[in-house]
Parts: sequence; structure tokens; C-alpha cells
Amino acid sequence: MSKLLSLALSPHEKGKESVSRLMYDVLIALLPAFIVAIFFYGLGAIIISLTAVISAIVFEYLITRYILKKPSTVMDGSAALTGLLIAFNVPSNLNPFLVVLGSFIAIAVAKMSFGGIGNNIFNPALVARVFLLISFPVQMTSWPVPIENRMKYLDAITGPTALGQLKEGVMNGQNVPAIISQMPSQMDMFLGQMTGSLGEVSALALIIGLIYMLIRGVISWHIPITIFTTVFLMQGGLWLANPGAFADPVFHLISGGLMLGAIFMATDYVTSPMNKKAMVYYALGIGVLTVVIRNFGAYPEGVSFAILIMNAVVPILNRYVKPKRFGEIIKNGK
Amino acid sequence: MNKIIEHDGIIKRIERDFMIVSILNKAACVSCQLKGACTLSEIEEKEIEVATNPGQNFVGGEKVKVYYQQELGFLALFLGYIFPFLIMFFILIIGQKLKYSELIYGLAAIFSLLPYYLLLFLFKNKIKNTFRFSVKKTELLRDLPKINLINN
Amino acid sequence: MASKKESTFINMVLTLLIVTGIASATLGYVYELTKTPIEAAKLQKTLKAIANVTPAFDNNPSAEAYKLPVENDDSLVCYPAKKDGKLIGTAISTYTDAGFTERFFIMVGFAPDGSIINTAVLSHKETPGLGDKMDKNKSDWSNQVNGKNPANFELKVKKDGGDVDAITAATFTSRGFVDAIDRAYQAYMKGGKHE
Amino acid sequence: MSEIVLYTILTVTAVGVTAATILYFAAQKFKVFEDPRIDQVEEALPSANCGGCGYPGCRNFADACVKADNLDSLFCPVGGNETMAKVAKILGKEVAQQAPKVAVVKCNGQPKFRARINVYDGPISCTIEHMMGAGDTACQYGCLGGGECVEACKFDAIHMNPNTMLPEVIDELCTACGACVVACPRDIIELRTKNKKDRKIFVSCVSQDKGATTTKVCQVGCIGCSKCLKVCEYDAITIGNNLAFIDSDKCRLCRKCVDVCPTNSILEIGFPPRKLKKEDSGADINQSNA
Amino acid sequence: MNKLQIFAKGFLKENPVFVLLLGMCPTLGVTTSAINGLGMGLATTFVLIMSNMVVSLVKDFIPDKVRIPSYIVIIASFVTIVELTMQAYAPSLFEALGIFIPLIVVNCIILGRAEAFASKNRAIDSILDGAGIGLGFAMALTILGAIREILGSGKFFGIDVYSGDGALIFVLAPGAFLVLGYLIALSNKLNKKLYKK
Amino acid sequence: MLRTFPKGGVHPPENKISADKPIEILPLPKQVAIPVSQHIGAPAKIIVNRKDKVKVGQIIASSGGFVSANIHSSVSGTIAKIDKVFDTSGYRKDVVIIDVEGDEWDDNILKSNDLIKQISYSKEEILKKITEAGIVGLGGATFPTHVKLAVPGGKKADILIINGVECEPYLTSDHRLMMEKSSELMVGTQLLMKALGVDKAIIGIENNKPDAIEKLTTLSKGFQGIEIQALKVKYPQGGEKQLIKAIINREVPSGALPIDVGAVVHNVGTAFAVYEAVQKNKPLFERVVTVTGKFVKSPKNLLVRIGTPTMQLIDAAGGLPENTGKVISGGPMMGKALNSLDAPVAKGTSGILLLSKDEAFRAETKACIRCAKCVNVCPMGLEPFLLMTVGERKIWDRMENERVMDCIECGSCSFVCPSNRPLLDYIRLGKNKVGQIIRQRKSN
Amino acid sequence: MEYILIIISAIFVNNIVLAKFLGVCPFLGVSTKISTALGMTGAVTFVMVLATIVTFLLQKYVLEPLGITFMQTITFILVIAALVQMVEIVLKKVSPSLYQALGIFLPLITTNCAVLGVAIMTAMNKDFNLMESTVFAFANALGFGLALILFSGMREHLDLIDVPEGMKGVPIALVLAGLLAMAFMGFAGIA
Ligand SMILES: Cc1cc2nc3c(=O)[nH]c(=O)nc-3n(C[C@H](O)[C@H](O)[C@H](O)COP(=O)(O)O)c2cc1C
Ligand SMILES: Cc1cc2nc3c(=O)[nH]c(=O)nc-3n(C[C@H](O)[C@H](O)[C@H](O)COP(=O)(O)O)c2cc1C
Ligand SMILES: Cc1cc2nc3c(=O)[nH]c(=O)nc-3n(C[C@H](O)[C@H](O)[C@H](O)COP(=O)(O)O)c2cc1C
Ligand SMILES: Cc1cc2nc3c(=O)[nH]c(=O)nc-3n(C[C@H](O)[C@H](O)[C@H](O)CO)c2cc1C
Ligand code: SF4
Ligand code: SF4
Ligand code: SF4
Ligand code: SF4
Ligand code: FES
Repeated sequence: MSKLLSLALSPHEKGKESVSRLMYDVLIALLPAFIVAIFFYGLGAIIISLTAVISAIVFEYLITRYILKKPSTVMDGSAALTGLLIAFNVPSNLNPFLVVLGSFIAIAVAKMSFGGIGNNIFNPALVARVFLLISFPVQMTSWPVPIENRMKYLDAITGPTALGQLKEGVMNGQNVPAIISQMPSQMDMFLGQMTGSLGEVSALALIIGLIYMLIRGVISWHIPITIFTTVFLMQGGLWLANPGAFADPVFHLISGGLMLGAIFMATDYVTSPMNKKAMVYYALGIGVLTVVIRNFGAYPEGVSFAILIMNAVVPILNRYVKPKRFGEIIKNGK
Repeated sequence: MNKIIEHDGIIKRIERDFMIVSILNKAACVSCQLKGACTLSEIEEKEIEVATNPGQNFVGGEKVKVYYQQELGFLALFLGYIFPFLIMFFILIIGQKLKYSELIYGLAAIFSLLPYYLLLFLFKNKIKNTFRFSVKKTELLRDLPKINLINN
Repeated sequence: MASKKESTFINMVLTLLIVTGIASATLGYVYELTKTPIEAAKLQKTLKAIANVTPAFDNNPSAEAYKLPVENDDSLVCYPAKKDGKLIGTAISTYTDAGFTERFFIMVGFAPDGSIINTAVLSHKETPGLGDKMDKNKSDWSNQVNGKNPANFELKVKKDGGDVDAITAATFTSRGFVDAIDRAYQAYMKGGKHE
Repeated sequence: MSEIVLYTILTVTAVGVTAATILYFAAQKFKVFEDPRIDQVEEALPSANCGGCGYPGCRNFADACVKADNLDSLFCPVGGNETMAKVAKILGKEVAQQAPKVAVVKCNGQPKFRARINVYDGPISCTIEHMMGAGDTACQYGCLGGGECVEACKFDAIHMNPNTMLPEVIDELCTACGACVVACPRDIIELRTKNKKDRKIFVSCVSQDKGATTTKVCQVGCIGCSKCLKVCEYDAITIGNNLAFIDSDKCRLCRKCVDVCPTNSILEIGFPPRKLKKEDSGADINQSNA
Repeated sequence: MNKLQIFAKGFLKENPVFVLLLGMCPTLGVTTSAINGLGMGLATTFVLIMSNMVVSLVKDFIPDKVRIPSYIVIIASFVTIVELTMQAYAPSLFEALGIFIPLIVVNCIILGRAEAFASKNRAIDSILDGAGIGLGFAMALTILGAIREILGSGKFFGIDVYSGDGALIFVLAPGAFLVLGYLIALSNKLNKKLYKK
Repeated sequence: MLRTFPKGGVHPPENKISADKPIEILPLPKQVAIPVSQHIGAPAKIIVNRKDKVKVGQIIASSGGFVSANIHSSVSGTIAKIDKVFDTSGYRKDVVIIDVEGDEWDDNILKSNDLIKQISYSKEEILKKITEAGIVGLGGATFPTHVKLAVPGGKKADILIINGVECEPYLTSDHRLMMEKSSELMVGTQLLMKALGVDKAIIGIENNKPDAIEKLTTLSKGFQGIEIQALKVKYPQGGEKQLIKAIINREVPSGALPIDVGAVVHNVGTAFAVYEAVQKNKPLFERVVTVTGKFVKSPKNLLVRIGTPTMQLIDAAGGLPENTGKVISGGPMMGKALNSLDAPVAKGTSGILLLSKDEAFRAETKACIRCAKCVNVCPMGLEPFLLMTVGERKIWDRMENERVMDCIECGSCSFVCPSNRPLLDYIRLGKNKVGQIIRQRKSN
Repeated sequence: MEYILIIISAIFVNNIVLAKFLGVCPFLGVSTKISTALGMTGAVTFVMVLATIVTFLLQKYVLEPLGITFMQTITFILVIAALVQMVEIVLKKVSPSLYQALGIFLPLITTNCAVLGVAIMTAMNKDFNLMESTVFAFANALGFGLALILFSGMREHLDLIDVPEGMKGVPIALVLAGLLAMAFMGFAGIA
């Protein structure tokens, strides 16, 4: 037997890439944000993250094993990643049952119903987040204040997020600069000292993750940078037109889940387009929808919805926006 | 990208210089289990005339693909539905601007379709020359010769 | 199938004439039959709402209903509830546009001194599970205004500096709710009391 | 009668009659309904949607039957003569009888007869392996064992036998739709006329290699030695490309050829076991396939 | 087919919601609670039974070509009767079902046409068929409504099942689609088990 | 910035272990098996019989059609038999088996190694000599060179590109050839230029062969019209469409040939063969083959007679290592796994690569995670993941619409896929089926 | 501004399929071709607007004055059924080739509950004048189209993936619709 030669069509060489390597790279890229989360939210951050990751892995295992009866895909790290991203997208004082429910929705409904990794149309972690947000608006919108709550979990002291405060104020007809003046400085916000979901607060930590992923070639710049640019330009336009009614673009870039969404969620391979041109259109859509929902909608935060809505457009983008074919010449008549 | 619309069809009968191809509908109705029962949408067999070229030998009952340029599809859509819609809408806007009673301009909008259809009727032949289909035999896999790699 | 009527034109028109004729006659008849109950049901609903927001009365408030003007050429309908000829409360059907979705309607009962007796939601399209908590069937949130007199009870949600606790996650609805009460109250106090 | 009722009757009758008249004309102008016979024919078909008739799906076939002038070129292999007779009755057309057929796998290159010389490491697909060359073994004509035929069968009539590593047809389930014939890149499967009691005799080899090569490659390969040709009394056997072929329409199942084949590449299936005259491997080859 | 079979097929084998997938709009639109689902289902059943009966009674008098318009008229009449009656005697249900009551007309035309078209049946069979399909529809709607009510607001026919609010999404639009999706998957599975040859 | 093609490409580990090993001449084998189908197109027709005596360079099978090429004996001796043996295609195909007796060359062949720089033939004569010598493209595609040089009417070549890229990992035969036969190569290039009627030729060489670039650049000063272009290292730069894009920035349209943009591409080996055929009357019967592999005892570049069994090359490089898992004819990206070590070396054999058991087997295939890496590396702008998906589902018309026929089978997509999907396998399947469908449609 | 609000609301916020549950059957059953979905949008637009204008006039100038609004259902359904058929007859009569061209481009426009639903919604909305009703109908048709187009793209994607056996077909389509509806809730409050 040992003398038998292997036969297969070319190529006979394989690059180093593997699914788990990519997923673990993303997990590593999330590490800075996780450290920041532990620093600001302490106990809650740890409990929520562990619950989400473990439950996501368990659901993935059970479903692949007992319902789909396929080889289990838990080891590739995607379930752990989904779990962690769910955790990053909820307040750190969320009831653990809701976290588990979120993991269930993400894995069972958004991912496995479609056949598991690679098949889903909507981003599982975001489906979970939006599901929870719509189902349990109260729990999902009471945000623990950072630092003070390090040792507290369910009993944390809560306060509004910057975007929530902004929306509330605008609804009451207040002047935007006046509202913003009551908030932490933009530097604090950039570093992460503000209320919000546990993983979204520190723009700095998330950008470090972005740089890591770009260097490792996990993602390309197209999606995050296009989103940032679109939001910046569009919000900038609104702000210049009426600074009393709209917040400045920098505020919008660093507040809320924009960074987390643009860097880690919009870039999810499975639910983003398959070529760079389409990625730019997709990111453009996310940027525009985010600005529209944040400024004109009922929800103070629109990144999750924007990404989900554009997820639905991805199949059409994939179908009609093709990479430039080599040798594609505009043929006249021929 | 893909600028061609294609449909599966069956050749119903062949006349001297055209043939009648019936389109196998792929839309909602086909998958519907009560298609035979639906009133409002009378599931209907669509038949089209296709000019035959000499040299193509088709036989009745044969499965073919009907090809059709997508732009023509949109043109048809425009002529058939969008344009009349625009006319109605336009009349409504004018009527409203001129402060006629709703009844008047509402009716005007509806009846504006009559001259439009009359126009279509007058251009019948031109339209006929614009909308052309072509057909191609469907490659049924079973007709393919096997790959013969051994004798190259 | 042999006995089937042939599809001649005359046959057809005749058949249709008969079918539609019978159908419409039947419907007309059913309509006549149900007309009274339908109106009764509507009245019943109003009366029930009035009864909910006022103390027990012995007059027919809907017969004595009158209108109070409010902004935008609109008006509110008021139903005086009387016992032994004495005004014991006024139910006002009021509305708001400040809710989360479309305009919604509630009935508010005011004691003659202007304090709120009770409220009842007439119709709304607020989100089930959120905004619909103002409905008594869903939660007793709205009871917090009962017995309060807007003169010394700021009809605003706490976020806006008032005295009303908003429904969690449904501030808009709560705002609308108090806005509706306020509209009725202002109109009522502006001389809408009909003894 | 109140005036409401009157109005009701008037308007609705007016609207109703106009609308209905339009609908009437609609019905007339369109002649919309599908030929109800299509439904009837479809009902009569086995609804396997296997494509064996050359049409995608039974309904399309039904459609073609209804529209065709005669049924000569139309045949549902699944339903067979019985079904076609029913269809013909519905349509009032004539139908020619066709002899029932069954698929046979013409390769007996079990691992014990045909050694592996390589390990195929690509995706499990006969066609892709076929593109690579001879495959795992040195026989470049034989079954690759990827089971593309199994996948193609809509009736679960072919299975891979884990012992022989070859596909096996279950005669009762096989409808002779031919899907497997199309699927196999090596043309190993043949549709043969069915004999009574599912008996059959066929050359279980498709190798066109010269006898010498074939012998080296596989113990049970046909070497084209012509012994069977000589012994056959019914002219059922032909030899071409170093390979014998038994015409199922001419074969009378006398089994003479089976005995003379030096490589045991002629299989007999469905016969009662013989008295073990010869004690060679031929018998157990046949057993393992029966 | 005997009478029982005619009646029973609407429940599982040819359930209009789970198997035939018809009348999706009311199915999704009104099932925010079990009681609404039941109400809608019963209203539809009534219209189906009555119109099936009337049609099969008068079928011989109506020329083929005008059957469709006549049928529409008959069904629409019964729908209007339901509408008026409900308005008079169950006003709150009437409000809850809203626009979907007039839409019964579309639904029943589709459901009922099979009867009128395919089988030229006697009145009694038609009634049974209408009742079967109608009740199958009602059952499906009630189940869907009950699940959504329990998950979404913690109640069952208005009675508290557990304290607290439930996951709001189930009484909203997305929940309707999701629950129905998984219910159909389940019913497919059941049907497969039951009707495996 | 060095030139390269703009879109896609990968950079597999180069592993050019044998880069500094001079070309050695492999001793004559005892028996050769010369396949009659060593090129794209119709197999050649055998014109010798058993027991015939042949000399080195004698024609033994003549071109079997327009796109076909002559086959010459690579040894002198007796025809033992005409049989079928496994060749690089994996099938048993017709070969002429010759027992080697001595080394007697055809009289016309000039055996001296002197450089003949003077070109004394006309265009037609050059073409004729190339045709007779049975030269086919040695870059791997084995397309008969004379066909490629016969520019069809209405089209005109204005530039010749010599492909010295050798972008495949491991392989070094072209590299060594450029180093050791530089001048001959230059003359061969000029012959090709003359045959094509162009006055400009560019030799493209990847930057990982600085010695070759330097040597040829110096040399090119003495040859009019020949330029050397250094290129960034990126696979598959050797693909002719990519090379043309990289060097002269012209894009060969989908479905068209290089000649449609006025370019003709030839491999350096081809150019050398042309030199030998024209100036020395030497038909193509031997070639340089790299024998390599990470654990091969002594990787080598060997000058080998066509028809030599693969095993002899391996023996010359230190024998077959114990844990060999796969033997590949060609490079790791495009080569073909051999199913028999007796397969003879053919005109297109550029290397023999041995992989160990660890390297040989593919990793487990997982679900596509839609990472788009395959899309990004595809030099042809295709969507391999999609092609594979529709290929698995046998939707051939969609495959055709998605331009499966444009694929150059470079394997970059399979190389890069993190889920180890056999993308190219299914794409090949699709190309095969779609090709058939297209042919059938044309004949209809 | 009024009109823009009506349009945004009908397309995004109160999408006729995803929020109001009208026209779900054709939505679920529509073919996976995006061009077909586009075509259907055009056809539905025309039919919906035409039907709405007619029923609006019928409601306002016949039923209401006569006090027989309870006959709404029966008259509307008759009128709509007849209208749709008439459009087709007229088209077929005046230009058979155009009719054929449309036929192959589109599945038949099915008068579904969406058309009747929009007609009834406009009739019940006392505030709408004719123009607003028309715009409302138009916007709803666009909303239907948007949902249809997005969905046809996603359905096409589903054809190329391995959906688990039990979820194949309608169940997964419904789950997809649910998730899409969920995403669309992000538009809440915009208009
Ligand atoms: C789908 C949806 C439905 C909503 N329904 C209501 C509602 O009925 N009433 C309401 O006041 N707000 C509603 N909202 C608005 C949010 O809950 C909003 O954030 C909240 O009213 C303001 O936040 P707060 O009440 O926590 O301050 C809804 C939002 C969405 C997205
Ligand atoms: C059918 C066919 C016809 C060809 N005809 C020509 C030709 O007329 N002229 C030419 O220069 N090359 C011709 N070629 C050769 C190709 O351009 C190309 O050099 C050859 O396929 C090798 O490509 P590769 O080396 O990129 O693999 C032809 C190739 C094929 C397959
Ligand atoms: C992916 C790919 C890589 C190739 N790499 C090389 C290469 O490195 N060197 C080379 O000479 N030809 C290479 N070729 C072949 C060339 O495309 C082309 O066929 C050859 O240069 C033409 O010259 P020839 O006709 O002399 O062989 C490659 C082809 C492909 C498709
Ligand atoms: C760059 C990157 C981003 C990812 N983002 C997400 C995400 O936002 N949500 C999620 O559930 N999974 C994410 N994943 C993991 C994985 O793709 C996901 O589980 C699949 O969507 C499941 O099919 C990400 C993976 C990568 C490589
Ligand atoms: S075995 Fe072959 S011929 Fe028989 S039913 Fe299966 S696929 Fe059809
Ligand atoms: S018979 Fe053909 S298709 Fe079947 S396993 Fe063997 S090679 Fe594959
Ligand atoms: S699809 Fe073809 S051309 Fe593109 S990377 Fe794969 S093998 Fe290379
Ligand atoms: S590289 Fe592999 S996993 Fe990534 S998209 Fe392509 S096929 Fe899918
Ligand atoms: S479209 Fe089928 S019920 Fe509405």
C-alpha cells in the first residue's frame, strides 16, 4: 500500500490559508477590544463573552451533530467568533438567558437553517443582536456606565449612549451642539470611555484590530474604508447644511457601533459580496443607510440594520456586479 | 451583464415561415399546487410566434430555448405598462393643477388609455417587427457524446 | 353535464343578472338586518368607554354630546355624564399625533374640577408589546394619571421634565398619550364644561 | 323594500353585469385553459420526473404527448408499455409496444481481480477521475467506483456494493430510464432487454485493450479470444475492439458461452445455481453478483 | 373517497396553509393571537362551506363561461355577510382582523375553485370539502396564532402562561414569517412520516 | 516598480532547488518508448514497422493533420514493437518502442557545439525546417510551433515575446537553458523573428533569476531588436495572456489568440529548439528536464532523450525516495500526476517533481466560506467558487455564461482556497462539458 | 413633502409585503429571475394604480353617495378582476406581438390580494384624495417590487447552496422573509 502514488489533478501545492487560521486571526484582532471591554465593564464583559461563546459552540455542535448529521464544524472557530461578536454587540449587563437565546437565534436560525457556514445570507451575530433588540427593547437599551460597574453585573448602573442621548435630544427639539456638549470629549470616546455595547466602545482598539487584519490579509480595505468615507461625507454634508440639527461626522464615526460594524461585521466573508467592486457598492449602501437611520429613524443606532439590509442586497450584487474579466472587450455587434 | 432572457418552450406546431412555441412558464403559478384552480390569474399557456429560418430543422414537440434580448423585454414592459401608467399619472397631475373635480380627471386618466391603445394599434406592424424571438435547440445532455480521452 | 346551460350571450347576461340580483338583494337585506346592531355596537363601544372614564351616570351622554374646538379647525366630542341632572364628569374623545405611528384616539374622563378620572384607549396602531401598553387590557400603566389634576400635575413624561413615568421603551407613545389628555384638558378648561 | 336595497341591487347588478361581460370575453378570447388532457396524462405518468423520456419532468412529457401527432417517438421508460397504453387511451392515439429493459453494469473489476496501482485523491466524481487517466487501477476502461451512476438514479435502483466496490442494479427497481447510462463517463452501463425471471447473460467487461494488456490488468477482463463467438448457436455474440458483446435480443440464455470463457468475464445472473462442475473462481464471481 | 376522507384531507395531507401554501396573507397577517387566528379561520370556513354549497347547487344553471364571475359574486356576497355580521356582533374581532376580512374573497376564490373546476360534485361533498379545507385553515391559523401569542406576549388565548413580556418580535411581522417557516418545515416532516408508502 | 500583470496571481514558495545545477546529459537508456501523441492536435501517423532500424533523428511518425507534428526517433536501434503504454495523460496510448543500439545520428545533423550566428535562410526555409523538425511549444502547451508561426491571413504579428518566466515553483530547466545556451537562444529568437516577420522581440524573465537577466541583457546588445524585460515574481506570469499584458500591456480578448493583439509567445526552450533545428538540422528529440523535489537526493537538470522512462530520470537524481507520495510531470501548479513511473518523457515534459507522502495528499474539503480569495487571485477575472458550485450541480449553461472557457487552469484558485476546495477540478469538468456543448452546437 | 412621506412609508417602513402581509403568495412563489421581478414590478404598478383610480372613483362617487359602502368588497373584486382581464384583452387585441413579448418577459400578473388590499386601504383612508391615493398605490407597488427583487436575488442564492433537507423550499423562504422583515424594521420611524 505504501508504494501507491497519489493521483489528483493540479495544482499539487496548497497555500497556507485555512478556515480556522482566518477565524482565529479575527479572534486575535478582536483581542484589543476585548481587553478594553474588560477594563471598562469588568465582570459583566467576562460573563457575557463566556456565555455567548460557549453557548454558540454548543449549539453549533448539537445542531451539526444531531440534526444535520454532518461532520461538525465547531473546530473551525466560526461559531466562537459569532458568539464573541454577539457578546460585543450587547450591553454588559444583559441577562445571560438572553445571551443564550441570542446565540441560539444566530446559530440555529441565521446559520444552520441555511446549511451552516458559508450558506447564510444574513450575518448571524447581527441577526441575534437585532432579534434581541426588537424582542427585548428594554433590556437591550439599558447601558451600563463604564468603569463604575467593573464588579457589577446584572445590577449595573445604567446610562444612555451618546447616540441615544443625541436622538432623545433631537426628538425634544434641542440643539445638537448643546446635547453634545454634555457628552464625554471626543478623545474619551475614541479611547472607549463611553456607554455602549461591550465591544463597540473603543474605536482605537477596533482600529488596531483592523490594522492587524489588513496586515494578515484577512480582509481587504474596501469595505471598512468605504463605510467610513461614506458616513463621513454624508454626515459631513448634513452637518454643514444644518449644524444645529445634525451632529458632526467625527462624532458619528467614533460613536455607537460603526467601527465594530464596519470592521468586523460588514466584512464577514459569508455575507459580503464576492468581489471588490461589489464590496464598494455594498459598503456604500451600508454607509448611506446608517446615516439615514441614525438621523431620521426611530432607532438611535442604525449600523446593524444597515448591514442586514445590505446583506439582503448581496446576492443581487454578486449576480450583476462581476469582477473585471480578463480580456473583456466591449464587443460591438460581434 | 447577462442581456439575454431565455425561456424553455415546446414547439407546438410549425407553419410555413413561423412556428408557434409555447412557453413553459416558470413563475409562481407553475409551482402552485392549485394552478388549475386559480381564477384571477388564469394560468395560461403562453404561445409566441417565432420566425423560422431556412436551414433550421425543428420538429413539433421538440424542446427549445427561446431567446430574447433583455432590452426588448424592458421595452415591451415600458410600452405595455409603464408608459400607460405615466400617461394616467400625468393626466392626474394636470387635472389636479387645473383644479378640475376629481371625478373628471379621474375618469380622464382612465379614458386616456383608449387613445394610447389606439396608437399602439396603429403601430401594430412596427411593433411586430421590433419584437423578435429566436430559438435554439436545448442541449440535452443525453445527446452528448461521451468524453473520449483515450483515443484523444 | 348535458343539462348544462349553453353559453349563449343572452343566457349569460341573464344568468349574471339573476346571480348579481339575488346576491345584492340578499346583501341589502342582510345590511338592513345588521344595520341596527352595528350602530348599537358602535354606540355601545362609546358608551362603554364613557362609563369607564366617568362615575356611574343616569343620562344618555351621547345624546347630549357637544363639540369643543381645538387647533387646526379640529374639534373634540364631549359627553357629559350626569347623575340626577348634575354633572359628575365629562368624557372627552381626544386624539394625538405625537405617538409612534399614526394618530390615535383615547377617551378621557374629567371631573368637574378638571382632575382626571380615568382614561380608555379607543383605537390605536402603536406597536404591540410596546406602545399598546397604554391600553388597560395590556398593562395598568395608564392608571398613574387617574385622580391627578393637571393643574398641579405636569402632563409631560419625566424625560421632558413632567410627572408622568413613560412606558419603558415607548416614550413616544407615552408622550402622545399625555399630549392627548392635555389637548382635552386645555379645551375643557377653556370653557368646555357644560353643566 | 328600503331604498338602500334598491340601490344595492342596481349598482351591483350594473357593475356585476359589466364586469362579468368583460370576464366572459376574456374567457372567450383567451381560450385560456390548458388542455385538460395534459392533466389526465400527467396523472397517468409515474411522476418520477426523471427525464428518462427526454423531457424535463413528467408534465412536459405529458404536454408533448398531447401535442404530438403520434406517440411513436415518445416513450416513458419508467411507466413502460402499461403507462403508454394508458396515455394512448386518454389521447385516442396508437402506441407501439417496446420491450422492457434493464440496466446492467458491464464491469466486474472487483478489488480482488484488479489491483490498485494508485490512490485517487481528488473529489469523488467518476468524470473528474476519468479526466485524470486510468484511475486507481491499471484498467483504463473499467469502473472508477465514484458512484456517479448511483447518484443519477432517481429510483434507488443502483447501489455501490461495499464488497465488490462496484455498482449493482436492483432489477425490480430499475425502470430503464437510462440516467445512469448517461452519467457514467466510461460507458459501462448498458440497457439490455429484460428476460423472464430477470435472467441475463452478458459480457461484464468493456476493456478494449489487447488481450495481453487486459490479462495483466484484470483477472476477469474480456480478452477478445472469440471462444464464446464460436460456441454461440444463435449468432448473438459479436467481437470488436478486442471485446465480445452479447446481443440481448438474440441471446437465448443457453449459457454455453459462460462455460467456455477463459477469463470468466461472461456473467450469468438470475439462474438457479448449477451443480458445481467446475471448481474455479467463475462460479463465485457469479454468485457474488447474483 | 368516502365522506370522512373528503373532510379529513384538509387537515394534514392537503392543509391549505402547511401543504398547499395558500392564503399566506391572512395566515401571517392576523395571527398575532390565537383568538384572532381562530376567528379568521372560522370566518373563512363559513364562506367556504356556504359558497361551495351554493355553487354546487346552482352549477347546472350557470353557463360555463360565466361561472367565474358568478362564483366571485357568490363568494363576495358571503364575505360581505360575514363582514356585516361580525361588525354587528363581534366588533373587536372585526377591528383586529381589519382588511383581511374582505380579502377572504380572494382566498376563497382560490381555495374553492378547485372544487368548482375539478370535481363536479354533489352539494354534500362540496360542503364537506369546504368544511375540511376551512377547518384545516382555521386549525393552522389557530396554531400559528397560539405559538406567536405564547412566545411573543406570554399568553394563550389571553391567559397568562408565564409572567413577563415574551419576545416581542413574535407578535411583529418578522416573527410571523419565522414561526410559519419552522411550522411548515415541521409539518413537512410529519407528512413525510405519515404518508410514506 | 517591476512590471507584472495587474489582476490576481499568487506567490507560492519558489523552491527552485536545482537552479544552480548545470545541465547534465542523461546516459542513453536501454529502451525508449516514443509516444506518437506528444502535442496538442491529431496524433502523428507511425511510418515505421517492427524490426526496422532507425537512427537518431530519423522520422518515425509523420504529422497527422494541420495541427500536428512529426515525431523523430531519439535513439538509434531497432523498433521492438508498437504498443500502448501509459503516458503523461494517464492513459495507455500508442508508442513506438525502440531497443537502443549505439548512438548513430542522422547524417544531416551537425553535431558540433559551435554557435552559428549567421542566419542564411529565408522565412519559408525556416518555417519548413521547423515543421520538419517536429518542434512543438516546450512551455507546456505543446502546440505545434509551425502552426503558431503561420500567421493567418488578415492578422499581423508585430512583436515576438520569448517566455523565460518559468513561474512554476521548483522548475529550473528554462533557467538553466537561458544560462548555458544564451547565445543559441538569442539566435533562435532571431530565427523566430524572421519567421514571423517582426523586428522586435522581448524576453520576459522573472526577477528571481537575476543571473539570467544579467547575462541575457549583456548579450542582447549584440542582437538587434531583442530586449530583456525583468518581471516581478508572480504566478502565473508565464501564462501567455498574462505575459503579454505584463510586458506590452495588451489584453488578449476572451476567446481570442495572442495573434489578435499582434503578439506571438514562445518559450525559451522552443527558441533553442528552433535554433538547433534550423542551424544544425537537429529535430526535436531531446530536451532539458528538471528532476527535483524537497527530499530528492540530488536534484538535477538533465538533458534527456524523448521516450526515456521517467524512472531512469529519478534514478539519475538519486533514486526514488522511500516516502514518495506523488510523482508529477511538470511543476506543482500545473503538472500532471503520473500513474506510472514508466511513462516516457515527452516533448512537453519540463520537469519531474517528487512529493513526499505529507505533501502529496490533499487536505479535507470544507464548505466554501465565500472569502472571495479565489476571485481575487484569479488572473482571468473569473469567480472560481461560483464555477465550482454550478459545476457540482451540473448547470452547464450557467458555467458557459460565467465564462468557464476563459480559465487558463493555472490553479491559483485551488492553491489559495482556505477551505481546500477542489475548484479547478470542477472547473476542468465544466470546461470539458461546455467545450463539448459548444462543439455540438457548432456542428448543428 | 406629503407625497414623499407617503412613498417612503409605503416602500420601506410599512412595506406592503414585509410589514402589511399583502401579496405574500406571489412574493413567495416568484421566479428567481431578477429581470422578471423587475418586470413584475412594472406590471403591478400599472394594475395597482389603474385599479386604485377606478375603485377610488367608485367608492367616492357611487358607493358613498348611495350609502352602500358595505358593498365595497363585492364591487371592488368584480371591478378589479374585470380590469385586469380587460387590460390583457386590449393589449392582445391592439398589439399581439407586444403582448407576446410581455408574456415571455413576465409571468402573468396575478391579481392577488395586494391589489384588492391596496384598493381597500385607499378607500378606507378618508384623508386621501385621488392624487394621494394614486401615489399611495404607486408607492405600494414599488414596495412590492423592492421586496420581490431583493427576494428573487436571495432565492437564486438559495438554489446554489445546500439548504438542509427539511428546510428546503418554502420553509427557508419564509425564514428568509422573516429575517428580511426584521432588517426592514430598522426603517421604523423614518416617515
Ligand atoms: C418596530 C418598532 C416599534 C416601535 N414601537 C414603538 C411604540 O409603539 N411606541 C413608542 O413609543 N416607541 C416605539 N418604538 C420606538 C423605540 O422603542 C424608541 O427607541 C423609544 O420609543 C424611545 O426610547 P425610550 O422610550 O427607551 O426612551 C418602536 C421602535 C421600533 C423599531
Ligand atoms: C484550437 C487552437 C488553435 C490555435 N491556433 C493558433 C494560431 O492560429 N496561431 C497561433 O499563434 N497560436 C494558435 N494557438 C496556440 C495558442 O495561442 C497557445 O499558444 C497555445 O494554446 C498554448 O497556450 P499556453 O502556452 O498559454 O498554454 C492555437 C491553440 C488552439 C488550442
Ligand atoms: C498558468 C500558466 C503558466 C505558464 N507558465 C509558463 C512558464 O512559466 N514558462 C513558459 O515558458 N510557459 C508557460 N506557460 C505556457 C505559456 O502560456 C505559453 O504556452 C508558452 O509560453 C508558449 O510558448 P511555446 O509555444 O513555445 O510553448 C504557462 C501557461 C499557463 C496557462
Ligand atoms: C472577517 C470576518 C468577519 C466575520 N464577522 C462575523 C460577524 O459579523 N458575525 C458572525 O456571525 N460571524 C462572523 N464571522 C464568522 C463567520 O464568517 C460566520 O460565522 C459565518 O457567517 C457563518 O456562516 C466573521 C469571519 C471573518 C473572517
Ligand atoms: S439503474 Fe439506471 S436505468 Fe435503472 S432506474 Fe436507475 S438510473 Fe434508470
Ligand atoms: S459505473 Fe460508471 S458512473 Fe458508475 S461508479 Fe462506475 S465509473 Fe462511475
Ligand atoms: S479559475 Fe482558472 S484561471 Fe482562474 S484562478 Fe482558477 S485555474 Fe486560474
Ligand atoms: S477561496 Fe475557497 S472558500 Fe474562499 S470563496 Fe473561493 S472557494 Fe470559497
Ligand atoms: S397573496 Fe395569497 S393570500 Fe395574499
